[in-house]
Amino acid sequence: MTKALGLLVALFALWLALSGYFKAFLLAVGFLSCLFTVFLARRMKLLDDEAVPLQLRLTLPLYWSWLGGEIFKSAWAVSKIILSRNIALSQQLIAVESPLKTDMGHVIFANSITLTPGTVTVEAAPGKFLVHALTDEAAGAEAFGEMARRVAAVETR
Amino acid sequence: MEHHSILRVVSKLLIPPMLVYALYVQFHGEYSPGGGFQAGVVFAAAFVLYSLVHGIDALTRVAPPRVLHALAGLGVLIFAGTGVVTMALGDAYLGYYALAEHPQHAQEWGIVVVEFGVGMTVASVMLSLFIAFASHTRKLDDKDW
Amino acid sequence: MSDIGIELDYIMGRYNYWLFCILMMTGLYITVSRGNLIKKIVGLNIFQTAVFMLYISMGKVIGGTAPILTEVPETIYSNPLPHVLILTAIVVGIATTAVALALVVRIRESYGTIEEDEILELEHDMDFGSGAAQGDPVA
Amino acid sequence: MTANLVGIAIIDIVFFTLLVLTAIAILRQRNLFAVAMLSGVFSLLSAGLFVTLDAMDVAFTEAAVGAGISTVLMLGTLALTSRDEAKRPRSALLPLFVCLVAGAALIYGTLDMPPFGAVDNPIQTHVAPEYIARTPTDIGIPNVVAAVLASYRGFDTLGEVVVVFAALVAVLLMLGTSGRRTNGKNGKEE
Amino acid sequence: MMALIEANLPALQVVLPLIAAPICAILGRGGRSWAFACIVILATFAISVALFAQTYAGTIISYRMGGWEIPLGIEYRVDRLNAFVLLIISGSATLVLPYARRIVAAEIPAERQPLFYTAFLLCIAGLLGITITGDAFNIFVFLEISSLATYALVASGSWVNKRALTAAYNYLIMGTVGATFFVIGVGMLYMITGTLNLADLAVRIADHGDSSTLRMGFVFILIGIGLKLAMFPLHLWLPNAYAYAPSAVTAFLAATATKAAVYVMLRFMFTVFGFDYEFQADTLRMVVLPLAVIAMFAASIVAIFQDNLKRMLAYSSIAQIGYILLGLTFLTETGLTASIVHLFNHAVTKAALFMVAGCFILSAGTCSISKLGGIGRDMPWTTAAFVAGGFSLIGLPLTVGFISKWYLVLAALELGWWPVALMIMASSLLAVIYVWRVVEVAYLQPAPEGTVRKEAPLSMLIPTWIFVGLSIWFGVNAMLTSTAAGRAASALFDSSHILWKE
Amino acid sequence: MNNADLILLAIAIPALTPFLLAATGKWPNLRDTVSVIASIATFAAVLPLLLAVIDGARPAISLVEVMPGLVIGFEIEPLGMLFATVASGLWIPTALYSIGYMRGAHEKKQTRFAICFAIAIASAIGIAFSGNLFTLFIFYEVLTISTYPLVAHKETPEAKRGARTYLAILMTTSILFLLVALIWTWNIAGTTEFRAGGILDGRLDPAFAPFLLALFAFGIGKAALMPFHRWLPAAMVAPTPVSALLHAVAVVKAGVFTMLKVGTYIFGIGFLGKTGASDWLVWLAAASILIASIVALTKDDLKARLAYSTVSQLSYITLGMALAVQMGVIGGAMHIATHAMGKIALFMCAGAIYVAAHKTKISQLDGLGRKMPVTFACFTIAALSIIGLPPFAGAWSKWYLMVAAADANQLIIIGVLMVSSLLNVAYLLPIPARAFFLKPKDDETHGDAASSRIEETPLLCLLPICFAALGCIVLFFTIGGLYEYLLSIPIRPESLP
Amino acid sequence: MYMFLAITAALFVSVALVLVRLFAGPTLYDRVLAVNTFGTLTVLILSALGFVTERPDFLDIAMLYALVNFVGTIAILKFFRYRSFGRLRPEPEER
Amino acid sequence: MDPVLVDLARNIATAIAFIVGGGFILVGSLGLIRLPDVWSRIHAAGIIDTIGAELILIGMMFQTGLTQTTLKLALIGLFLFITGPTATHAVANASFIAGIRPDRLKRNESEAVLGEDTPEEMKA
Repeated sequence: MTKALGLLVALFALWLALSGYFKAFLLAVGFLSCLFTVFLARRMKLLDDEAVPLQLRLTLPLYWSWLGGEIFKSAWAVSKIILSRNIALSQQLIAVESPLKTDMGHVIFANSITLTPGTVTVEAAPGKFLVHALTDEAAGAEAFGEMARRVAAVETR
Repeated sequence: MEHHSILRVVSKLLIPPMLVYALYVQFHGEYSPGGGFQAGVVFAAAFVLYSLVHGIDALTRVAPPRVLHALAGLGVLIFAGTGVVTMALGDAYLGYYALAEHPQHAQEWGIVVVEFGVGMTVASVMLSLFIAFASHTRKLDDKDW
Repeated sequence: MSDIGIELDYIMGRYNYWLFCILMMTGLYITVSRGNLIKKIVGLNIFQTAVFMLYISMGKVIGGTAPILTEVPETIYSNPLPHVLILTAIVVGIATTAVALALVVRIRESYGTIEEDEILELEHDMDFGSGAAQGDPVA
Repeated sequence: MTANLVGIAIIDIVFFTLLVLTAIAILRQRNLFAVAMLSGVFSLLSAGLFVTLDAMDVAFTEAAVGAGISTVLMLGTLALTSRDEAKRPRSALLPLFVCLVAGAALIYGTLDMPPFGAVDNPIQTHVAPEYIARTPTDIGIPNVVAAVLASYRGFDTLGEVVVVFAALVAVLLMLGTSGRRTNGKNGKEE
Repeated sequence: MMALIEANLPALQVVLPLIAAPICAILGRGGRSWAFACIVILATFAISVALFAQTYAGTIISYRMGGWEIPLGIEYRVDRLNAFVLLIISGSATLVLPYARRIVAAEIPAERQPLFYTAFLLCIAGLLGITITGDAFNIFVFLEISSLATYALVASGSWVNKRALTAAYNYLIMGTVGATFFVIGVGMLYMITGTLNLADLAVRIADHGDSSTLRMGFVFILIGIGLKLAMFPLHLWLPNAYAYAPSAVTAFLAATATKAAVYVMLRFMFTVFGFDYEFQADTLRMVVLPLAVIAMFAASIVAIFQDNLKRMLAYSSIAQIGYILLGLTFLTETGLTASIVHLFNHAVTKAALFMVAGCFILSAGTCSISKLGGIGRDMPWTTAAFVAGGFSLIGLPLTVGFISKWYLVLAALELGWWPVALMIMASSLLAVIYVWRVVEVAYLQPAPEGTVRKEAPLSMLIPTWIFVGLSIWFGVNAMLTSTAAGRAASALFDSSHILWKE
Repeated sequence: MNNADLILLAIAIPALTPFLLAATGKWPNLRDTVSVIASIATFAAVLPLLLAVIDGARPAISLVEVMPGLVIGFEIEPLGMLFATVASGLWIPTALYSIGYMRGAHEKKQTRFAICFAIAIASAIGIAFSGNLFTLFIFYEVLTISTYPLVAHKETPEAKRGARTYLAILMTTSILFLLVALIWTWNIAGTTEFRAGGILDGRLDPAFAPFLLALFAFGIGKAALMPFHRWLPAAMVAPTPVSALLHAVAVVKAGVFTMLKVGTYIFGIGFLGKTGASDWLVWLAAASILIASIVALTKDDLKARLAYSTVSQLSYITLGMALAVQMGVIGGAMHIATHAMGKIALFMCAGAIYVAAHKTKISQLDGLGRKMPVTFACFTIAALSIIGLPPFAGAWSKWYLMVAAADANQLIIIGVLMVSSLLNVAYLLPIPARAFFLKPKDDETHGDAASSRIEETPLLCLLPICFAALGCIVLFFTIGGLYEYLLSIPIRPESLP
Repeated sequence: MYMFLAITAALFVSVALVLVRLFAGPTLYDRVLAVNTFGTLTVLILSALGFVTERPDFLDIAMLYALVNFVGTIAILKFFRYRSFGRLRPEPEER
Repeated sequence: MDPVLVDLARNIATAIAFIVGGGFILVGSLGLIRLPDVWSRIHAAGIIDTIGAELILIGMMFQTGLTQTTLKLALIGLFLFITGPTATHAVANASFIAGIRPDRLKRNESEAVLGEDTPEEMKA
């Protein structure tokens, strides 16, 4: 129920953001639409921690800003490779342990890895990721450790 | 792809906003680009995403084909029926002015209802098409023929 | 000098249509020349899209804007009618595509191929090969 | 005015060039998956072109159709068919000729066309301005396209919906309502 | 209530089957949806009759969709010409549908039958829409409704013969190309006039005068519609589509689909462009006329060599379309009358013949001419219907075919084009050959070993014989049809002349 | 019952008989009775009309207006009445004869045969009574189609081929030329009614008259004008009563009758004479007469020889019309009757020979005359009548035709007619001569056993033969009345009532 | 304004390069990658055009595209993996 | 604050975002051309999808200030942020499963992740 309510509120906020009209009719329709969507979400069995991540801490934006910095750095690194005269790659597929407890955490972690250019999550298995890295530098183990820690700080269980 | 946690989570996150977005497009057709058809397509796309991640059987549980077919027909009937109603009220076919006292409201009402019919039909048709194609598995192989 | 100006005006007034002609021809060419049934459909889509572009081009007013009314007075709007027509046409196009694809699925099931040449060969065999007459059922 | 024209022209031409390149790529590409993807790209590019030509609703639709439905449907078909186009022995001269004739006819037709984008074209002076002028008073909504679509020419739209419905009927008639397969040779399901 | 209905007849004409279609789909079982469709079609036919009666005297009904003024909104415009065509379409549907029950039950799986009837209703609605509308783009929309439904209907012959699929596919590709050409043409007209309403277009085109855009607009519309109506070199889709579609569908399509397309062509040529449009006149005489003549001969000759009865009749249809087009190219009132009257006559005749083919398929399991030996004895009534229809195809007196030929030759002679007149006759002699092949086999050849054939059921025989009866009745007493056609032609003729002559 | 109703009755009786025949098809005797009664009833309906027409009445009735101005209607004038009388009168012997023949030859599908036969008669009478060219055309086509099954009756490949040729030529000519001519006439004159003095005078540009006439002359394929005569020999595959029907009763007579009608009432003799539009036709007909006769000489098959004889004789009638003088019309009309009498007898004889002896070749007939004396006697009479020797009917019609040729100043034509008579002698007389005077050949495989069983024709066949032969003689002596009657054929517009 | 034009131009150049990859292949996955990237770029172009023409309504289209493109990409990939959208059943090997 | 100054600041911010973002996008697409195989190209695409796109969107946001448009831009950014990596991952995953391997792989620990009970079809 909380999930449903939470989703409803979030969706209605989305509606307002999209709409920008505050006519009675549109608000009513918007509310109904959101209700309908929640109904459908229930039918689809979507109402769980994953679809409605109420459990995440509010430190998420902080994490994102950190991540933004990381992305910038690694993007810069990859750009240098692209622009270098001889492209020198040392591609590798490495296994990365994921210390996280929830699927949501896993996903945030995995996506963060992908988001940072130079590394891509290739396959997800319980507790582990297979990551493709472009260079040795990107494959450095400490980078992942730092990231995992920060993701863990966001997720709760 | 059930086991595929990343996709599953992302799709779950994405589907409700997509649906709301579709409905937004549906009901703001008068104010911004969009309308029934586009909304229907996006709406269907959300379901398609669901089916891609959770499998077609899950989709048919949520949206049984029979219901979809009925809804597709219903959408047409809503549109065409609006015309019949205005006709019965003494205006021409699809002459919305008969729907309300205030002419502009009447038109707006008419458009909303009609677009709703369009959206309903398009969404359910697109989804039915997807289901029809996806669940029509191969019958015979080359050598068997 | 002025001659060239007129020429340029003339070309500027039409280049859009000519581009559309080229695109249309490409689409039509794919449709008629390719033997793959799916590719024909893709060609048809290109062909149709090119026609949509013709319509949309003719609706455009230079200096105009999309026909969604704004508060700004004296705005020039592009012509909404072609847009409406093409909306309908797009929908018709996708409906046709869907039907065509469904047909291709069935053809593949029945013939085992979606290449026009192979199908023609099979049909030729049906007509003259097995001694079955043309009017007979061949499920 | 002229600068604007040139600006639009440049964007136009860029889009068109890309479109033509895509079309040629489709023509030459034998892998059908690639063709499906390219056709998605094609619709997307055309959506971009529509945007530059002020047709937002159309761009919206084209994007939704091209990226969403048509790709998915095409892939759904490919699932059941072969992946590659066979090489064709037949000569392509006749189709080429047909296309060239059609193209020549079209280009001949464009020679007397009203210039692109001019304000005083017949279509800008006859019916369309009335739509724009009357929509606020007649219908009272800002999106003139929606007004024309659903009210002035609402019957066309009804037709459009019926077309969609007809497509459903057609597909179901061919592929079956429930995905159950008709069996074997006679296909009678009694 | 009655007044309300009467005021909205033009809208109802199309909307009724349109609304009925989804309901029919939802109804479920084959029998129920069939009965429903029958009722709807009957009502549609009644509306057509009412419209015909209203316009027979010369009134033009103009119905404004949505109540909008004419160039803004979509207009439905019923005059003598399209009232006549409406009558043909809904009348054929009314007769084909009862006929369809048995053969559809035999040819199409039970679970798909409701969809089949839905597609049928959609097809009818589309054809009626094409005919009744007074808006160029609306024509396209309804053209596509009917086409999509038709593709599905043709493809549903695949349970009998899988070639229906490729036939439908080819039809689809060519039909869509045609429709798109049509859209290009309409776009060009729109471009130089700014309107889509046919009547308004006519006025503004006359104002506009000739230009290369107008010319190409005409050419593209001609080719686009030409594809739909199987004008000679563009006919390639037709034979297979007709041959492998379910028999009821073939009968219906042969009677109506090309007719509606011809109507559109007439409308564009004579209402929109006008008789006095020189480029059109030249094109018709230089290009269409030879093509029509070639069609008459080539298609008939090909028909002679067909073994599949339905395919043979399909080729004959192409030839008959040649007659219709030929009538147009005369650009005289008599020529137009010939075309219009042949619209009706060919519809009646071909429907009957295809229905006979359906009866053969149901009873004998084949429509290969070579396997129909002696069927005249086993199925006397059906075969007799074929013979009567065949006479009409040949154009023997006391059948409708004769009336058409009469007007056509008369029109040709009026212009002094006696070679054309002779060619018309010569091509109908080819019809003698292909019709007689069947007659000879049916009556003078022994039945193949071990065949068991019984007369077709009454539900199929009666509609067939109604068509045959019509083709005889209107052959003996053609006052109604020829007057109606003549009036329609003169209406077109008169309206067309006013505009360009100023 | 007034005359107009009688017209309908005269057509309706044979037209409705098929239903009765179909219903009684299971009982051959009953069926054949029906067909005989119908033939008598038809004649009975025609006779009062004949009397009325002789009295100067011109009964008319119009049925339906097919298209504005285009009516299916009937009007009787002397020429048509003559043809109707011949057709319905000869139906009686033919009906009798066909019963005998069909049973004797053990033909199958006799019901179909009888049905088609009745329809053919109905259409022949329809042609005769037609009030306008359009109506005539309708019945003309009905006649073509109804006789097709008769020609193809045997259903052998040969029969089918013959029937195909028959149909092809008749259809081709009628649709390709006659119908065009009909529509052209309608276009020029605004009517297709038969009117005394013609309807084209003053409306048709004389320069076009020969072309229109050509369309008619070749369009009326049933008149077997060369080069469209091939159908007649081809149709010889049919059973003999059919041949009788074709050659004597209905088909070819319908053709030449139409020819006369067109000449008299559409063009008008005056118009033809004035413009000389028919000059070419005279020569064509003359050539047709001679060539067909010569071809006949070369034929060994009895029926084929008779067929070519018919081709030649028909051209007499065409010639009569083409001469464009009143006497020509009279001679032609008279020749319809006289030739019908003679030819029916000849064919019946041929059929009788086939039924009795299974012989079809002239060279096989040696000595047969002694076994079948009556048959061959009748054959001789009929042959003489065809040749045109008195006291047989054929003499008169040839005489009037020669008079006509003289009237038209076509002296060469007189010569042609004489030569033709000589040729007639050459191809007809040897037949009875061989039968009576030559000894039967012994080299036949079946030997005497087969030929010894040959005896005289069955009575049902023999009676009609005798009747027809008698007719040839009777007609010779009553020709005055016929001449008087034919004088009443209106030639000039003034004679309009 | 000029900034937007400039960025549009840059985006176009980028699109052109991406299309080169799309046309060139060589593997299907290269193409999918290119299509996906192309989608992202289109979203940006649409947004930028919205600014150029001063109609922020364009953002709706961009958003639609952002969403739908994802569905398309996933569809393609799912498809490559299972060779059908249907029930998850391994496909008999292709010729 | 002085509106002119605010505008200037905005413009500068936008310009910087555009220049950097545009630069990344160009580099990324160049990488898409230059890099040798799918695996390396994925990273180039990653540049475009993430930093390039987001920066450009942020640059646009600077221009609009706090309006509904900004919200929409932010939403677009969010969607891209979520879908971009997922799609990239999906591509990588798919090509991995399809058996495409990078050229000259330095280290391959895929067995360690997939384990022994991997279904047969998923092994390359």
